Amino acid sequence: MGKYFLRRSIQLVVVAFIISILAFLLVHLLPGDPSVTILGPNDTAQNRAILLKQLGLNKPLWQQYTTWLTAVFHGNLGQSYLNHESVVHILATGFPIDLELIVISQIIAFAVAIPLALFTSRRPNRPVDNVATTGTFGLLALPPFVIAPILVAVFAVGLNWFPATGFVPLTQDPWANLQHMILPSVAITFGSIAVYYRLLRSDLISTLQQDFITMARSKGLSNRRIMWRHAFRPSTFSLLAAAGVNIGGLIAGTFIVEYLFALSGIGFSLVQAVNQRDYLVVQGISLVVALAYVILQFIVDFLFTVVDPRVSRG
Amino acid sequence: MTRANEITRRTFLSRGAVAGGAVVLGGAAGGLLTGCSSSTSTTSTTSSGGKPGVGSGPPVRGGTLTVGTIAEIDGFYPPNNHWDTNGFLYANAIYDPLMAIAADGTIVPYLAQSMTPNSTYDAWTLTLRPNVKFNDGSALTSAVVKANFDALKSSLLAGPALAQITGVTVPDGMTIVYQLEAPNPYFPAGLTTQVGYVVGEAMIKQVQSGTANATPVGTGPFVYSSWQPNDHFTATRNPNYWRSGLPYLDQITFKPIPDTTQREATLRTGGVDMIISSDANTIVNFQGQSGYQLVDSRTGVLGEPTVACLMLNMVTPPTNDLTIRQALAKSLNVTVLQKLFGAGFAKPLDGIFLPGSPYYGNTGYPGYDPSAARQLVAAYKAKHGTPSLELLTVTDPYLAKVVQVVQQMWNQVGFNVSVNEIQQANLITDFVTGEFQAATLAQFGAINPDLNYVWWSTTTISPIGSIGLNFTRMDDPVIEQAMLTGRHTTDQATRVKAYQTVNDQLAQQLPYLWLNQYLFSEVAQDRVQNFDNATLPSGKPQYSFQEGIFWPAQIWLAG
Amino acid sequence: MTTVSDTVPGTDDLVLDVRDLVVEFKTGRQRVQAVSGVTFQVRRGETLGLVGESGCGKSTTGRTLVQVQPATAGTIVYRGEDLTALTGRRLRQLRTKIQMIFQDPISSLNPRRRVRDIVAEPLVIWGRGTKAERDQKVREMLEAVGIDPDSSGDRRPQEFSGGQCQRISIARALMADPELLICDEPVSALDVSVQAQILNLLADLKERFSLTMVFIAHDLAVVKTVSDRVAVMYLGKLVEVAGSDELYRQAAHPYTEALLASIPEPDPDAQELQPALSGELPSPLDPPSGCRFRTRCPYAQERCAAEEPPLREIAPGHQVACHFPLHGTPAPADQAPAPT
Amino acid sequence: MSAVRRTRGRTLEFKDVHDGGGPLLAVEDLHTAFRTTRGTVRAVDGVSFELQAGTTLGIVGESGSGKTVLSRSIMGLLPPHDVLRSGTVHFAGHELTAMKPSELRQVWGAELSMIFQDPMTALNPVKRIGKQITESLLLHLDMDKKEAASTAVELLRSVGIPSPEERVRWYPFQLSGGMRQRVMIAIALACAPRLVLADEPTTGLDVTVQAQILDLLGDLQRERHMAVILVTHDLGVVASRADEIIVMYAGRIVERAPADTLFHDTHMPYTKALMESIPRLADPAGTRLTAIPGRPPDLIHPPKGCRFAPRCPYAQTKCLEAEPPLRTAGSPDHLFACWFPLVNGVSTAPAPVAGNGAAATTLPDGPGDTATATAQAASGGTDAAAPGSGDGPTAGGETEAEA
Amino acid sequence: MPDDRELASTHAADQLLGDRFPGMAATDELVVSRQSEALDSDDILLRRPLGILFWLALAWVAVVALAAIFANVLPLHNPNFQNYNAINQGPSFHYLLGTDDLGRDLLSRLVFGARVSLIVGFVSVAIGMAVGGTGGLVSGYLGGAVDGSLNALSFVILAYPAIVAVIAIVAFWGQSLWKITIIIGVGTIPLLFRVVRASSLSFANRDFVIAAKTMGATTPRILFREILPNVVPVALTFGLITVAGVIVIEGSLAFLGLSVKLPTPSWGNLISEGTSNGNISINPLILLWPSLCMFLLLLSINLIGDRLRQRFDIREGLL
Repeated sequence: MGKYFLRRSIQLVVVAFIISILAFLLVHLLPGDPSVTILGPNDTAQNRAILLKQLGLNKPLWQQYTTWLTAVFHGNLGQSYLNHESVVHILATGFPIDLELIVISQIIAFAVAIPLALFTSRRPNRPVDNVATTGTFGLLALPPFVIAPILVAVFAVGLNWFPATGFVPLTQDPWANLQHMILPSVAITFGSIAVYYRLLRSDLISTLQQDFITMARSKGLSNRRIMWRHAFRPSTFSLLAAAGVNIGGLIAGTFIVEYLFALSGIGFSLVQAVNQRDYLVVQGISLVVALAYVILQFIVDFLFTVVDPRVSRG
Repeated sequence: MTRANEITRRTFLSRGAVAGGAVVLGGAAGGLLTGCSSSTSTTSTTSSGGKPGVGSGPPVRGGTLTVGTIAEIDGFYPPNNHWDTNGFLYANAIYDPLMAIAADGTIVPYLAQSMTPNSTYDAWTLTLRPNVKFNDGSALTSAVVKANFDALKSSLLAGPALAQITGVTVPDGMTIVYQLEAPNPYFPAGLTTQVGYVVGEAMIKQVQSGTANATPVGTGPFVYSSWQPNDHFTATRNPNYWRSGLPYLDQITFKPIPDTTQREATLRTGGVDMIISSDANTIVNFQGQSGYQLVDSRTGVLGEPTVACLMLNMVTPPTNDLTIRQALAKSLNVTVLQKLFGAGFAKPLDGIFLPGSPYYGNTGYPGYDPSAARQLVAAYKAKHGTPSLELLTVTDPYLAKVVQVVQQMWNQVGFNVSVNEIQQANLITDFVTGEFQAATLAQFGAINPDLNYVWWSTTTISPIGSIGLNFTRMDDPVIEQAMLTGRHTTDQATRVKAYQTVNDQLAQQLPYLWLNQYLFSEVAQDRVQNFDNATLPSGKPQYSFQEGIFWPAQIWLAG
Repeated sequence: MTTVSDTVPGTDDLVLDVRDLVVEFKTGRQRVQAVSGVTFQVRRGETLGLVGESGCGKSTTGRTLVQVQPATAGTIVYRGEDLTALTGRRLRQLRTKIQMIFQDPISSLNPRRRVRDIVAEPLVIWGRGTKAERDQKVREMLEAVGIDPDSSGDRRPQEFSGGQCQRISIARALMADPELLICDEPVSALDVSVQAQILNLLADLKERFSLTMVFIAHDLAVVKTVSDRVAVMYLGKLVEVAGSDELYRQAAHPYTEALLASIPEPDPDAQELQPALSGELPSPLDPPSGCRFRTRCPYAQERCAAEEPPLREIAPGHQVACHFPLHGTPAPADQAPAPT
Repeated sequence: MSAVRRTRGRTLEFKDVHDGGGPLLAVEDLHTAFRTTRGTVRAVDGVSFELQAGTTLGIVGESGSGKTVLSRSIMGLLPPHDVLRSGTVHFAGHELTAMKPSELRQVWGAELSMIFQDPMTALNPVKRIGKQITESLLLHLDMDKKEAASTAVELLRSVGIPSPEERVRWYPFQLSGGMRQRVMIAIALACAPRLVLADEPTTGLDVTVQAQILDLLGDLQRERHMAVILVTHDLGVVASRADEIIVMYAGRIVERAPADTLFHDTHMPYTKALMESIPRLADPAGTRLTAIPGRPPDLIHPPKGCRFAPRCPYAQTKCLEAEPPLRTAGSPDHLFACWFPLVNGVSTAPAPVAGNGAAATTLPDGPGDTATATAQAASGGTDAAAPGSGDGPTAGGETEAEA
Repeated sequence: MPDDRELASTHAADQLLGDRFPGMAATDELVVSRQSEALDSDDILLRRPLGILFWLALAWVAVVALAAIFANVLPLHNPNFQNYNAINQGPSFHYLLGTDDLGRDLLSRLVFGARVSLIVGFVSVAIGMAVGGTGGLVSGYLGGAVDGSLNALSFVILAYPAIVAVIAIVAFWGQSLWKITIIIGVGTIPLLFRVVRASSLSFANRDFVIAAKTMGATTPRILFREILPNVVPVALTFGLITVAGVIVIEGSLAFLGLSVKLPTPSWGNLISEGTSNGNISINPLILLWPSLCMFLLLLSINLIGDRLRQRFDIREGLL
């Protein structure tokens, strides 16, 4: 087990290294440079040259890369060229928001998808199942940017149940925090619900046809116990894998929702930074996001071993 | 997120603004200004009775005002940051400018007590208001102002704006003398802008010692409390504010909400008390709505308004051909444009001045004449083939609409127009290097026309591919001459003539095709009192709604 | 059908000569020997049965013979050519001479292809014959295995039962004109009634197409019925090789004896079964020292733990790897008491 | 290890039948059919028999004969829909067929339990084996966790699993096939049931392990005075282990007799054919086996008359037209369904009908045969399991052995 | 003690493990093992008729596709023509679905927009499938170092925030239907690679593949004749669902102004226009129609994909 994790960690480092190159190169290959956005209309040839020198952007790429990487190793991701906010700080304030968005949306998704799947999979292709399946397909067809304005119009402006935009830190006021996060979380949860429900349902249907379920029935166990204790866990592989990919996509992938709900998450910061060629911010966020993805998959892998002991011991 | 790119570039002393098209506001002010016809900002009626933005009843102390803004400020340090509408909103809360604009357009002292020129207008003496303290307890002295100046001067960003100042001396603790390279009767106007805002020495030291985000230290009505970019900025009441009794509010918070629909929704749900908007639809949505007060810039602003226009490249074919530019101008149906984009509110333009401005005059700008345009295109086509051009714009839903309408109008007279949406960062590069044919632009908001000199000057032309601030590469000695005349004279008649010449010449040469005035608005819930009714320390009415910018010290919340 | 245990074959008769075959798998950090030094020969026309419990390495041996599983050491000489040394086209060519029938008849047929195409595949690969000739041969072969080519040719494997799939898979194997057929538990997934059909079919085809076979199974009764000689494998090693009848009459290795004893007889009066083999196959990761069977052998002595018994001939054509065989001469240098 | 039976929340009381006479299990005219898109598959078609406490009944038949469905029907362990069941099953004085699901659950695992064919798939792969054993102990015997845990260890020990204290923490995949089957037996026997239904318990196993497992089952049965129903396709497996044997064909009982009688005085040609298709060690190498040609019939449209007639070497015109009843001749406990039963291994039929016959052992599967095969495939898991609870159509009847 | 067969597959799995990267291996492995388990499971579903919903869905996709293909010959208004005298009109005989805020006919914009959405949807997935699918097919079958590195590469690409890459490429390359299609297509490569690879892997050691080897089949032949036909259903089904996803992604890009060039309509940019300030309150039809069409199309595509999946008996776990 230890060796397994050691090997994984080495792979993690390799992936991180490749990602760091990618993160670095991609922004530097972009047309336009940060001096333009910094100088704005004061852009003159001399000014630009001086500024590039000040920012160290006149050096060869590899040199810039090594400088950056060295700093990264010291925990310094640099700071924004524009507002001088440190990237670490952007991440420190933005990540909790994304994390909360992801956690709440996933809790909602699981809370809806799992019971629904457990319910419908026992009677597949009956009316209730058909309605649920078709309904979740419908959810897939509603992207966040359509959902969000509708949610706000109905639940914020119309019913006044939730605030329309904004964020209150959890530490400051948990209840207000939750109220603020509900609508954006719901806006991104629809796709997740659909995917999770469908995967779990289909896996459950397969699992329920397995001998060990019949075996469990033959022991006299109740249906509820069979569903939760016997059928559920072995049916969660696809769900886990999909959740890994899905959540991975949500890290920094929630920028539309962040934009619409005026949340200062890292997705929005990232998009803004790319548009402004704020290299260090882009590099720093990309790197951390990619690492978060890698770590997430690491966790998913670990969960696989929890869910199915065959994975680690087989 | 492209809409976030409404981050606009308001700039330093003598610069008008550029922006890829979206809003930009010439914050600059110039000296000016007699005769500026417009009074202060305009107002519309509100259902709750009374004048919107003007407090009724006695002021009430206390409370927190939350304002939904269009975008985030990029920082609080004048030498290093670009302040747009939001920037100035934040700055007005925590800093004070040396000079300010009165409702009648005159430039009056604010943090300064007085400012006087020498007889040749090339040296200005500024005396500071006594007993003003920064929120860190330090006193406002001429040394601090000098330190501010030095920081600005050495800044790559702000430095060029101060080029005309050859030296600053501090004869005593409260006096500063500015030496100018040439006479400038309108110099004080510059001190109403970003470079006129004074920050405490502690902050300058912090920045110079390398602290990235120095804590703002100002003399303003509120004290910096917290800032989380893209989330909120909060300032709390400055108990020792030099304007006694002010501010009324305990706290003010700004929340950037980039999406207009969501910003309006947030106002409606009470998430914020007040919003700023540069979308004309906001006026439509809130006009006459009970419970809300609407203030907007429809009836005019001091000086030049920010205008939306199309910029044409004067060097690159086919727009280097005057007949083509004329055809392009004649094919624009301004009435339709007004209807579609000003929400029916914007005024038609025939130049950079609105009617009522002393410089306004009939410029002879070509009107809508599609058949004439068709003839011009046909003539061109006979010689050079179908004129095709690319209309460049920045990614923005509003501008997307504009360019599509323009495209159809141009295509209908025989052009072959394609549109291209690019990002702000790329757009500015294309502008300064002249690599465009036609592009959307929002620019020129300035109190003093002189502020726009760099954009039109023959001295700022560069070849295509190299950086030059004369984007259109318009090489017009008449305009150059007129601009210089306007700059140096103190005679109002000469100025009027000079700027009318510029305006006429622009209508002749057609580097810009005028679309409409940019409309800013502020919408507040009824309980927000007095947000458009600021007075100066002297008691005189202040220019309190400057294209989306307001002064927070005198706002109060009705019980 | 010839019984060759006592004939002295010429070299022409030697179809397959396997020497010291070792096959290893990596599992994590460890290497597992599935086959540890197996040597045997198969002569022309002969059926060699390979029998043993699950995990003894018999299937791995079979797969190595067709080189879908690389050998770690040793040689597999088919008609004078060492397969383990071949690659590329020559290996592909030679492979067609050795065909394999698999345990799971359903998974050995591509579920997405039609029976006709599956069976024709060997010809198509080598571009043999015209389309018409190929079709003709497919018909013949399907008929030969008892599948109606007209009604079945266009169907897909799912539509057939296990027994029929096994027939189709046999037809495919025969299309390549093989000389050697490796049957890897071809009937263990089938009902006894179907098992008999397939075994009979294989016997018929063997004669008709002059095949040589290696027949792998865990059921000694099945193996014995179809084989001329039987090799018994235990934990990666051959423990006994003998003619089929000889093996049944005079099983020399205690393991063989145990295997024989385990087979249920369809007769309620059959002798009360001897205690079946107890315990489990030890882990190949850590095989017992000496004789690998000693941990389960009722006759194990000290010597069995100390010294590994070599495969030696105790009678003509009868080899056994046991220090104390149940029949024949005990191992030389044997001073231990004979088994009881 | 005799567990003390406690009765928490138990609403059913079971008679102690083995003293009071009367059969432990009485199955009467049991029919089970599955509705499929192609039609109704009559997997079990009128089966009646009785079983005495402590005895072993072997049910033998080819894939598709309905033997597995029969065992599940007896238990009532069928999918919730598309199943039609009629007839009655009495078990220890209760009518299982009339029970509500909640009542059935009190019987399942406690009085009546099941051993499945493939221990790999019948054990929950992600639960420790200890948990899988204690589950029914906790449910039925009202033990506390500690007691259940120690009982589980004892159970594992009793089924011959070495160092059971350690193994309770193992997962099924860590065990060999034989060990897994032992675990399954331990689970089935945990609550000391009166009847165990073993469905092909050794089919996926090596012969050596098969012998061990069958011996173990026999020992435990004697020890606990359980009745066992042993379902298999291999007559050899039940020959010396069953007291009575039922031979099924196409959903029906075709012969039923005490084991000795069945083997020594076989009346059904089908039974005989099944016996002869088994390779025997005593036969010399190269002995040709006697195979049954063709395949079992489509249970959606079973043939008229005797269902085995199309494959029977002795079939007469009568066989093809009229269905033979299950009757006795001579000994009253020997039932068979054949118009022309074998007597002393010789058919009483006049002469075989042309076209049938075991003579053509490698009989090509004709076109009609293929259709049958397809139909059989479609009716699918009727044998191995009911639709929806096991194998698919592709696998046909053979899935049972796919382990 | 595992049996020979198990050992062999352990071995195969282990070769994978040797080269595996975090996040990939366990999934694939499980997918593989589960898929084989699933082969004999879904039988009730398998035999179900496709159902009325399937045919309705197919009909809708057909209607959309035909409309898109024949948009030019249909009696429609010019989708880009702005009639300033008919702004924000409701449905009428002349404008069946009404007009937008520039006086353009919503119906014809919808029809021409379908063209873009369908091209982006299907062509980009075709690109992803051609590259990622082929790569996955080969990688899954061959295993070893090639597989290891391709797998790692796909992992890295998935880990990198996609939006940065999209903005970068669009900025670099400009916007047009084909460029957007290619960019999205490239984006789908790692995903399709993984799915096809997992599927390919699950067949790589099947007996019929070994049989083909023993018959002397070359590697390309095995790939295309033996493995490919088995992978196709998975690829097709997942591909269809990806198409649905891509249409949504195009919408998101349009929302960011990163999609096709103006004034070309796509459902994505119609929706984006519909949600802009003013429109949503003044003329909700601009949002309603494309949303409804997209909803129905995605619903249909997903339903079709799902029914096909059931037909071919593919586990959703692969997706």
